[in-house]
Amino acid sequence: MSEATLRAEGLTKSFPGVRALDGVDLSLRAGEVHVLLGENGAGKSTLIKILSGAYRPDEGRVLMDGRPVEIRDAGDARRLGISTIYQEFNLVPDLSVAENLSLGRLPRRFGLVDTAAMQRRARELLERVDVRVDPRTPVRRLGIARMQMVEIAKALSLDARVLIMDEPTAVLTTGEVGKLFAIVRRLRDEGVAIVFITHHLEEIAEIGDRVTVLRDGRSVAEVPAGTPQDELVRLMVGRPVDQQFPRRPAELGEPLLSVRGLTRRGAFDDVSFEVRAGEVVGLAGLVGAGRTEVARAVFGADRYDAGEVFVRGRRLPPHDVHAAMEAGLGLVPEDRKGQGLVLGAGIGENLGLVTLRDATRAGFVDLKGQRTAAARVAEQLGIRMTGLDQEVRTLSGGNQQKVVIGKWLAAQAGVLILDEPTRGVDVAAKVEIYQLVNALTDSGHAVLMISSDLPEVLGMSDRILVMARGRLVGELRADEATQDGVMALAVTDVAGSRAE
Amino acid sequence: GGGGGDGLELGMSVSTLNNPYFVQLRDGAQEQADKLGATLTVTDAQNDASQQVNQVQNFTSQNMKAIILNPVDSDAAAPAVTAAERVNVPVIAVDRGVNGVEVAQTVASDNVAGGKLAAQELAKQMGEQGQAVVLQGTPGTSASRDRGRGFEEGIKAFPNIQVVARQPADFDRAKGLDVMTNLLQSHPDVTGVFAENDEMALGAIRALGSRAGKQVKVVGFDGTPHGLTAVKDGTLAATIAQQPRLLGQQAVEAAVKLARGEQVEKTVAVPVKVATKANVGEFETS
Amino acid sequence: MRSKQGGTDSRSSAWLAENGAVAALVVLVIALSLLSSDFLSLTNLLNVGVQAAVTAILAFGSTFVIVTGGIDLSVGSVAALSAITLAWTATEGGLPWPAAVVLSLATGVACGLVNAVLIAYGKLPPFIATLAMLGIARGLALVISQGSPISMPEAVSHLGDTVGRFLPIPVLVMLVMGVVAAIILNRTFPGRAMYAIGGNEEAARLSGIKVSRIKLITYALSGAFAAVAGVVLASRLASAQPQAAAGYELDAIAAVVIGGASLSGGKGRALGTLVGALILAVLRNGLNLLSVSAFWQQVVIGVVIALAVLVDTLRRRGTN
Amino acid sequence: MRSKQGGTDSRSSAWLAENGAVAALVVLVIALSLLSSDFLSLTNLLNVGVQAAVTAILAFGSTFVIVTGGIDLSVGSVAALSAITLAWTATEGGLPWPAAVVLSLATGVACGLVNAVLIAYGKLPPFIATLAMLGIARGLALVISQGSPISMPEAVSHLGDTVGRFLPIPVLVMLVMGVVAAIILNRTFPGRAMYAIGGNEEAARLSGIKVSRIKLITYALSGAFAAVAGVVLASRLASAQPQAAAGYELDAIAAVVIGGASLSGGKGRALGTLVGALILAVLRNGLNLLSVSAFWQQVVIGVVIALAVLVDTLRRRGTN
Ligand SMILES: Nc1ncnc2c1ncn2[C@@H]1O[C@H](COP(=O)(O)OP(=O)(O)OP(=O)(O)O)[C@@H](O)[C@H]1O
Ligand SMILES: Nc1ncnc2c1ncn2[C@@H]1O[C@H](COP(=O)(O)OP(=O)(O)OP(=O)(O)O)[C@@H](O)[C@H]1O
Ligand SMILES: [Mg+2]
Ligand SMILES: [Mg+2]
Repeated sequence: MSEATLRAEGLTKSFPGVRALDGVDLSLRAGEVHVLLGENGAGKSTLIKILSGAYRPDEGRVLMDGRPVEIRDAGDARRLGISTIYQEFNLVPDLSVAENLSLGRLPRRFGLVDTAAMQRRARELLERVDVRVDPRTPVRRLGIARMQMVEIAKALSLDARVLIMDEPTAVLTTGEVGKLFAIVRRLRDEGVAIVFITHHLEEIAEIGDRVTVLRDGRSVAEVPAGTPQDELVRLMVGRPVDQQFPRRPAELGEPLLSVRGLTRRGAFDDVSFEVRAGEVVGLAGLVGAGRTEVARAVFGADRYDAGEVFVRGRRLPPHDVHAAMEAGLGLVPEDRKGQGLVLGAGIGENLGLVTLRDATRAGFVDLKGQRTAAARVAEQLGIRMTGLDQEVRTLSGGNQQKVVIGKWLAAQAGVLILDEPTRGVDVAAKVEIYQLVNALTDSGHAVLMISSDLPEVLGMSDRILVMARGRLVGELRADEATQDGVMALAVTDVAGSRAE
Repeated sequence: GGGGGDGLELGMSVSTLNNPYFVQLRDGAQEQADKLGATLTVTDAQNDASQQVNQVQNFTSQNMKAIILNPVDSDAAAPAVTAAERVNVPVIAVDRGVNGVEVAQTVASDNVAGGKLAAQELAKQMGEQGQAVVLQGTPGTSASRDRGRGFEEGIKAFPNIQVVARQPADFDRAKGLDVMTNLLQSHPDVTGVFAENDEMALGAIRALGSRAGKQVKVVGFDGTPHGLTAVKDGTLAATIAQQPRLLGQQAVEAAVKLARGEQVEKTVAVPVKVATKANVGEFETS
Repeated sequence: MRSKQGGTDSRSSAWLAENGAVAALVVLVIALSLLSSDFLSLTNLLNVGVQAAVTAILAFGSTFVIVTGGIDLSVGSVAALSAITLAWTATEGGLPWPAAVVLSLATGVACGLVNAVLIAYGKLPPFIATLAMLGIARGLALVISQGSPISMPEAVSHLGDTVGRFLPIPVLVMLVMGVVAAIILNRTFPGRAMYAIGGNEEAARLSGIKVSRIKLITYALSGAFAAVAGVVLASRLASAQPQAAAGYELDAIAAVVIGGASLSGGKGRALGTLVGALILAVLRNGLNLLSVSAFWQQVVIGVVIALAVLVDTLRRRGTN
Repeated sequence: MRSKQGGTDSRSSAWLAENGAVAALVVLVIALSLLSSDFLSLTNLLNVGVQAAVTAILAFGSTFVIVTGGIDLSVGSVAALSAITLAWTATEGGLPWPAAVVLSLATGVACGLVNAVLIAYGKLPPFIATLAMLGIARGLALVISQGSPISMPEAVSHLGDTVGRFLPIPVLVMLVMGVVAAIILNRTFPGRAMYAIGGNEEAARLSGIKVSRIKLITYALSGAFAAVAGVVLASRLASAQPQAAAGYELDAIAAVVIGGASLSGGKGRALGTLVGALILAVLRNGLNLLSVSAFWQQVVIGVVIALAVLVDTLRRRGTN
């Protein structure tokens, strides 16, 4: 193949207490999809942030078309034709979709912003990624999946020569992933060089050409995308991981959580289900099916118009998180930055948040006990950190996710609702989390798991509920469920069930 | 009503009520209005010249028959007066004059003259020699300017008195205490203090402790009740009493006359007096 | 919930929802015209306009800053310094008045730029940087003026007059500055960038917005608006005062927040700010007309401000 | 980079990094002791302590609020109202002084609770709710006192004295309140919850923290601390003044922010706040000792505050 479009040589980057990158090389050709693979905290995001001008490297250089270039900020990257989708959303919540799509490059006429042109451009872009949303909607109102699609559309709008995507599929369901891959293939065929980061190994063979594996901030291998998954995992983790879904069905007991006729107009309608002790119930559906809304309403985070929630037969007052927690409910929210973490606080602090109340005697918090518990959870989940006092903000995405899950593990909730629990988590840690789910059900707890990762839902659930347009449209037993079966239900058109 | 001011509506804009002196000014005016049977509306400009202009404008909208203005600032009050006189509402300036336009009457005691008196009294009590410090009011306010100027002019006559420090304490008792405490560190030998109002003087006295009135003489300004009490107790050497109640009374009297179309004097000077332990009984302390 | 029918109806209600303070203003005006017969006259309403002008102009400038998630405590002092600069250069300095006006605006802009440099490059919290400037500008105003008011040049003083028989120039200036602020915020690149920075500074930076440069523009605009406010104030008083506009920063910020902005940034509109400033002015005017006793006025103002914003937030919660 | 060797060294430097304002304070103290021979005496340093006390106590209370991401503009007014309440009930009301003290603290707490109810349940922005309270409390103080100072009961006035020959009670009270604030912030459930709320209110709520209840506690504490500050101030003056502590809210907030807190919440420590308050007091004391002219003082204070925080942020950037 031809000369590399972009080459990174010997990139090194340190943060206080950690060397995130240690002499990493990467070469990227026009017309290829280059997959970056590595455990959580291996340095993938740091690498691409250097390429996009968000960070400056301590050492090393970047060449484009064989010439060294300086990428000091996002503007430089853009001029060089490098466009980036970051792992964390970079959208302004209160601005409209259209404006976010043109952020930093608003079309102007006579010095003033040309709103009409901006809307037109937004419509075209949204069309390209096949997302139906009014460009005037504030981004805040979109669900996480559609925000991701807006991010993708924004990156495409640059017509870049190099397109970098940091875990774009982490929050997408199968349908969107398909759309995205079609776009990626088209761009690749047009000669765009693409960097693609994912923790879904099956996607690598489907979309990738070459794979660079990072471990502990070093590039340890460059292999073709066809490399068997077991081999990729070994390269990445340094040891083989049995990545079968290790669901170990437990003995079923009493219904712990029952939801009856739960309704919120415009979001979900007449949702009823039960989760029994020892059971893992999966909740599947397309993006925007209303799963997150149902979960939040059950947990008392949001209001609902009608219906009832019972835990161990006792009715929960609506819209009261504290009461729900007292009754034994727990929720790992889908939006870790917005709802799950205190980003400016330490890891220990975050891990102890849910148990803070219980660790209080006569008003005083047992800080030592809190720290010991936090250290244990961090160890169990393999959180990669410099210490319990490291700010969560500075953790890698996957490690942040582990903290969100970890704080609920420490709380020992009777019924744990997991909303996209393994989003951005590497294969080895996923298996850890599945084992923890097994341990929970073994000891008589129950789990309600929402996931857009169909194999995960199929692999880990005892029973699968499918939602479409705010309604429960079907229920499948684990042994009878297939991907096609779930998808067929998920696209059911429940006429008029949702005000649009 | 005995004075024949029945039902007359009068407006009064006071520069600030965050200061006992002006509270007394208002009280004097209110008493007189009650006595004459006039209705007096008092507003507080909170030491803000433009808010005062607003208040005068609002009085004219209310068809007040006369307006008593206690200017925040003599220069900045002119537009307010112009606005009132355009609709033929007479304006009486009280405590401070108005520069640049003519008002129907100015009832004032002279701050500059008061400052001079303060210098003379302080010098006398200090035995015409030694070190003195000045506690200044809020920088840039006319009261601070005029009293300070009068004091400087007055103190020049005493070559053996040295003013070793001038520091602002914003007319505030707590700040007077802190600033005086600090000045005593760098100037332990001061024997005289001039404070541009009684509040700061009372703060300075707290700072001086037992030395106040004995080794160190403090002269204040305003003659507020607490100031006069301190004079009686001997901790405050003297205060320049301005008789704020009298100022208020005079102003209302003139306002009622003007509202009834009678003529009044252009200026009424309410004398400033030095209140010392010897004569403090002459001043009302309530 | 959004519905597709009822275009105008839902539009006007959406408009109200976004400019909620309007409702509070309307209630206040109705209440006052019932309580005081003097309130609803043309002259009085124009007075209210004039009395709102200085706060409103300062508040327009503060709107830029608050939209970016910052705060500007120095606006009152900068207004005083700019006015003193004008008066001093025109009288003592002997400059022709147009040059003095330009110099006065330049002073405001310079103060804003110093704020911005401290914030954008020195990484000072805006609260501290502008608190420092609050002292510095006020001090310089005192130093230049030696603590005494300075007469404004005749020509500039006419800014305090009326055009024709009625229309007070301060009201005109306020409206013009409001339109300028609205256009900058809604239609220009720096304006939109301010919203982006206030909403998510990191996203703005990664989208190629030069955050530091936009902050320079933001605080410079705030300084320029403060200078205009200072000149209008001094013109009304025919004299530039070193102590002018002391404490106005809180009023300006209050007007912006009453107008619907959030101190955490990303929200705020010029129209809302105008309404906020009018609410404050109407309130003070009304209390004067009703002859509320001086000591009670502060209490009543506090209660009414709280109620006005409360009405707004409760109504908003009702619709959502 | 942090290294594993050099335990004490890296610990003390980490401590400095977290309490950066200490460095600024040290520089200031050294500079002043070089400039003025009177500065570094025991009496003068105790004076500085006394002069810092009121601001520091107010600022401790504001620390709670700022940690939750709020702001409390009413502390100065609440301090005045509480002191007036004490003096008035003890003199006019004829209450025994201990009862008057309790009533005064209750007044502070009540003001704080009103703030909190408006903020937590009325969803008012803290800026507006506490701005309203700023006016209301000041107005009530004026109404109760009829605008004139009221003498403090003799017994309470001793709070302004010294214990033994040297130690001023205001300094003692300041230290005690500081320790109380530090313990609440670091070791109690409400304190830890304040940090969580300031860091991410939604995450705190979803972790089962009753956000509204914690806010009630937060603002009530701020009110209680303001009441203590008001009583200390009035004791020093032997008289409660309706206009006391006007404008102190900005000083209090400045002390908190200089001490390393962020107005966006989630950060702040009692020790930092103490250092911030000391910086302000040292600065004012030094300017008096150096006899800086009145007009220049504000300029110098502004410049030094900016420099102090600048030194801190630049140093912090250096280490990262
Ligand atoms: N701003 C920062 N300050 C300190 N440490 C940081 C910072 N950013 C990243 N790190 C550290 O650098 C390391 C690499 O992080 P990076 O985000 O590149 O990982 P990643 O490979 O993208 O992981 P993931 O799969 O979880 O997204 C991690 O240990 C992380 O904690
Ligand atoms: N077609 C739609 N029209 C209007 N609003 C929608 C639509 N689809 C989703 N939403 C809104 O988007 C948000 C929910 O999106 P979200 O994608 O989080 O739902 P979900 O069922 O939890 O899906 P997922 O868990 O896959 O993200 C809600 O605010 C919902 O009202
Ligand atoms: Mg990453
Ligand atoms: Mg969801």
